[in-house]
Amino acid sequence: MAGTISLGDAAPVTIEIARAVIEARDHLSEIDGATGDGDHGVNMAKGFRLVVERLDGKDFDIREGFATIGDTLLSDIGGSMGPLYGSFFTEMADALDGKTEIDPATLAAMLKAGEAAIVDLGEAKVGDKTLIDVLTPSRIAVEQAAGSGKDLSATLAALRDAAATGLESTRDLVAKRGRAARLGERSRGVLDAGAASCELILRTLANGLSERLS
Amino acid sequence: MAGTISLGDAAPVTIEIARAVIEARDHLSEIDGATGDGDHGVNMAKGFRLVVERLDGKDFDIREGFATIGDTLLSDIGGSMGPLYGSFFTEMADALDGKTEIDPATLAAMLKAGEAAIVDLGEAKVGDKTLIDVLTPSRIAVEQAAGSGKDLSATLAALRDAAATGLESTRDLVAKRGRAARLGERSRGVLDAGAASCELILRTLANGLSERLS
Amino acid sequence: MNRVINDPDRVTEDSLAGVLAAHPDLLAATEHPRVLRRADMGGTPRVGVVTGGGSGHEPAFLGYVGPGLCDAVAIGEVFASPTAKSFHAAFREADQGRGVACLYGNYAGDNMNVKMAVKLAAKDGIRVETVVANDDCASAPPDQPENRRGVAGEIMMWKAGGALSAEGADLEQVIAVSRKAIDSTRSIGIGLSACTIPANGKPNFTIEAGTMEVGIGHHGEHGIAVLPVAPAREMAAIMLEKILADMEFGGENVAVLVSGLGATPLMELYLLYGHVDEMLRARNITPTHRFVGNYFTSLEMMGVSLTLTRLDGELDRLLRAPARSIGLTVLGS
Amino acid sequence: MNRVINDPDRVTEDSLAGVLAAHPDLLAATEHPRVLRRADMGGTPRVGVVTGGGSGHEPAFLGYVGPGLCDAVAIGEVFASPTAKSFHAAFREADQGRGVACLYGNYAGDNMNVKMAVKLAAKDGIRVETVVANDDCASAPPDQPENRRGVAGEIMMWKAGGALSAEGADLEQVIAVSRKAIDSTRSIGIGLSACTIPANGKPNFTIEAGTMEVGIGHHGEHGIAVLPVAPAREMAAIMLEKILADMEFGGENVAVLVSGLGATPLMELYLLYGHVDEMLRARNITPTHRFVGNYFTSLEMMGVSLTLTRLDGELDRLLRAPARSIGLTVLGS
Ligand SMILES: Nc1ncnc2c1ncn2[C@@H]1O[C@H](COP(=O)(O)OP(=O)(O)O)[C@@H](O)[C@H]1O
Ligand SMILES: Nc1ncnc2c1ncn2[C@@H]1O[C@H](COP(=O)(O)OP(=O)(O)O)[C@@H](O)[C@H]1O
Ligand SMILES: [Mg+2]
Ligand SMILES: [Mg+2]
Ligand SMILES: [Mg+2]
Ligand SMILES: [Mg+2]
Repeated sequence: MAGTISLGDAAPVTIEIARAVIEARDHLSEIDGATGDGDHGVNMAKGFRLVVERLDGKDFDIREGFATIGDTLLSDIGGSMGPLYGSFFTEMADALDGKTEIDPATLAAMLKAGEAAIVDLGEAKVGDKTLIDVLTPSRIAVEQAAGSGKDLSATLAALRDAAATGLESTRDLVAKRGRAARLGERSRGVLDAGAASCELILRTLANGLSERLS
Repeated sequence: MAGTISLGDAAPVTIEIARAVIEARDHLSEIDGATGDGDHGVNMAKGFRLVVERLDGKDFDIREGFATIGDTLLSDIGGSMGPLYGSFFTEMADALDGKTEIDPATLAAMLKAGEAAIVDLGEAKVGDKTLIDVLTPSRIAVEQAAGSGKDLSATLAALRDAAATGLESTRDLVAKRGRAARLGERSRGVLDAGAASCELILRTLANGLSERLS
Repeated sequence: MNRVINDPDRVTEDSLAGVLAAHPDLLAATEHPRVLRRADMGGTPRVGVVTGGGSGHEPAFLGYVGPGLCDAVAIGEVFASPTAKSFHAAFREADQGRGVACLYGNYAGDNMNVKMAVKLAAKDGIRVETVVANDDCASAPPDQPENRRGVAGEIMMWKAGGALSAEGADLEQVIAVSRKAIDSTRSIGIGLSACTIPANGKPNFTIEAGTMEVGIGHHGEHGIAVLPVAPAREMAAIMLEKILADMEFGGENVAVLVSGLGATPLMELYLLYGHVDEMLRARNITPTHRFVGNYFTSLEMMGVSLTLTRLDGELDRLLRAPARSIGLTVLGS
Repeated sequence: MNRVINDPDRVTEDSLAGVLAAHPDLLAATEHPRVLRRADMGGTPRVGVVTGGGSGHEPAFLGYVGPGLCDAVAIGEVFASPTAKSFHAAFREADQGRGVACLYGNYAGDNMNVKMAVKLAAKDGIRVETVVANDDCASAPPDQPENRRGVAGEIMMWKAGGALSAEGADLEQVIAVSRKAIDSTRSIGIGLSACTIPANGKPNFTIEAGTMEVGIGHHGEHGIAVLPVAPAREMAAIMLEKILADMEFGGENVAVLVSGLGATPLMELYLLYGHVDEMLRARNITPTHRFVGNYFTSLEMMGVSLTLTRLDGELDRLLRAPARSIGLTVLGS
């Protein structure tokens, strides 16, 4: 069926996400440098390099891949990103429990569970200039697409668009969370680092799944 | 008599020397920076500023002026320059004891006493790339001028020339004394800082006395 | 980048090896590579005192582990919170059956990781209570204490909490006095040059030559004002003004801590202290405990921080109590 | 120049005011503004121990005045020897009728000023003997010990001499053990960035980015080689190689001191120490005394120095003896 993709087929997307983050290391740190402490790319890349090492030569599906990302970030990466993205991937993996394939509804459930974990821990709201400004609209877009009967391809396109729009929305915001918060008005005018990594992760996920859909 | 100058008339030369050193502060430090630790001008200027303060509004002749320089450098300026130049000026002042005026022989005696004190303390020889490379040839030139019956004006000209030649001679030398010594061959090619200040002091002394001769 | 490192991504682990080699009498490794504990925990069971935070602030945090101070420390990457797993392991190392006081600084990452670690410890049956330091009065307005960061003032919290634990107090008491210590403490920093996280290889912020960032954060976070570099006398006045406006300090004794941020020469820290001391005495405030040095740094940042703690009899006693660690040794009196 | 100072020509005096305000229990002013002495000289008359040197190396030199270390210190301008008058005044402060050991570093200015001061003290009837430290084995070849400078190894000399004086030994003995300490000590530094004397306002030498000056002097004097910046592991090997080639260290115990030159983060000093420790043990040399920190600096220079002292039973005992000062506190054991 063209509207879904099996967990096994989706496995390489795990590695694609990891590689995308590792490649964006300096870029993400630079964005963080503008308003935070300039280590976002470093932290993220260190975590995802461990993920690549751990999955190397292993046989796994995307559920196990995401569980490994979650575990690795939670256990080995501190900062805010360890718990936030660690819980995010752990919850997305848990949402795949008992599933054999990803369809629009499953994707929506994954994002909803991941988002809930991040909000529970970090208590950020849309407009606080965090990764939530990417994640929440993306989750909503996927829910709406799934709810209105769009197929997986269209749903993934909606995810990609919402993430990009969400990222761009952080430019005009004043930071309310994290290290950037102390900047106040001076944080306006630049993107948020966590939002940038979140958009990258969601875009790579969307592209990776789309590619394997044909 | 046109060939001498009274100790009283020579008094302002004390201040002229001090001002010349203070003005050359950054220049002397820069030369020292090339081979030493870059503080020669700072140390010297600090000392001579104190001299100006101490002599301000006072009535003094050049013997008292030089004694004040000697005292101030010895008591308030450390480094190598405090003892070296301090003893130098103290001994020059002592050489004026009982004199009322400076003639070529007196000038020779002053420089001889001052040089002896510096050699006694610092044990530097001509060719070691120190202020001795200016002072010793200058003293010899003055002795020869005085010995061959030259008048004070010609003697001062000889002093000025010998000091300038001595300074220039340090450019091609390898430092054997002071901080620059550890540079070895790398100290060749630049002037020595102490030689530069010594030439400045002797030149200002020669010019100051010459001016007051007419 | 001219630095004393090997692989820039491994400075934290590489540095820990040296710490352990240098101080076997003071610090011991644990099963968790990012957790150190006191080499000798002492005889009688006490309330465990734990701290933790990112690397790059040395001697904080690991330099405040030792008798009379903390029992275990969780160590993060440079400028990043330790993991929940590390905090959890530190709780286990420190626990002696009387509960654990986790005394840490208010940063998003640390808050989340501590929160998760406390839950994990609860499953082990270890009771952990927390105090989160927020002494940096430049990091948020007075009505937003929850947004204020912990900086060098944490040392006062560790000293008070560690000393009370050594006296045999229970967890509630240790928590209460640690909270009192940090609530009685205000800090502010001035940054004069940026620092470079080795893994980044270049400074992640800039301070223009001739300007100073008043109220800079411990990771180079922007402060409350960028001003032309002022004489030390004025720097002292600016910092003191801000602290004294933030909290009542009336005629009592205080502890004063002047810490370099990394690159500022010690002679300049003393120079600044001289002005602070004079200005305090002019206001009838007596600095009875005086700390001047590199107590809480930010890699090789040029700059200085000032911390003031208002002392009552109890805090005064606890600050005087003996302590031994890399960062702070008090002989006791 | 982004620094914590007022008038750049007055940093030394301004800083001393802060030192005295911060440590009234440890240090006292004297009649001479550039001389400090121990606040409490102890009861029984001992041999006085004096040191002195330029400012900008803090905690050296004044940071090593205190019980078990030096009794008085003469303080010079930044990077310049104290005056003869200052050394003389320090001798008078330290003398308790049993003579004075002047333990200082081999620099032209210091030599001259000490020489003059010793003569002045002789006129007062005070006997002064001197030991001039020359532990910097990069500053001249082995056959020119008279041209070698004193650097961080001076701390070992002060510790040994101060401890023996505290034991009640006479002047000859204090001098002999101080000389033994420095003769058993070798140091070498690596510079990674220049420093700026405040009165100059700009660096007086340069170290290109990406290069390191091996064997740099404590005032930025050129070293023995300019090399591309190496990993810390190699820096440790280069420094150790040079020291071990200069003096026999066979299978004994040693004291190791890793000092930052000012701006190098403490975590990097520990990182380097880890390598040194490992390399020494691989050669059957055991580091029984380990010091890691900013013990002897050069303003805000980036870089590190390594000092090794070969220990016999006496030096080992003296290094263990209790001492208290700004720069070094030993609890005793
Ligand atoms: N409470 C929060 N909830 C969600 N995201 C947050 C929160 N606090 C911070 N962030 C995100 O974290 C990013 C910074 O991450 P990072 O630089 O890795 O950690 P740190 O701030 O500890 O240095 C910010 O750009 C922001 O998007
Ligand atoms: N032994 C010596 N005899 C004579 N002059 C010396 C001697 N040692 C050094 N000098 C002079 O001192 C100068 C450096 O002076 P200065 O920079 O003020 O002192 P320091 O070397 O202590 O920093 C050198 O350029 C040299 O001319
Ligand atoms: Mg960050
Ligand atoms: Mg010099
Ligand atoms: Mg961070
Ligand atoms: Mg000098």
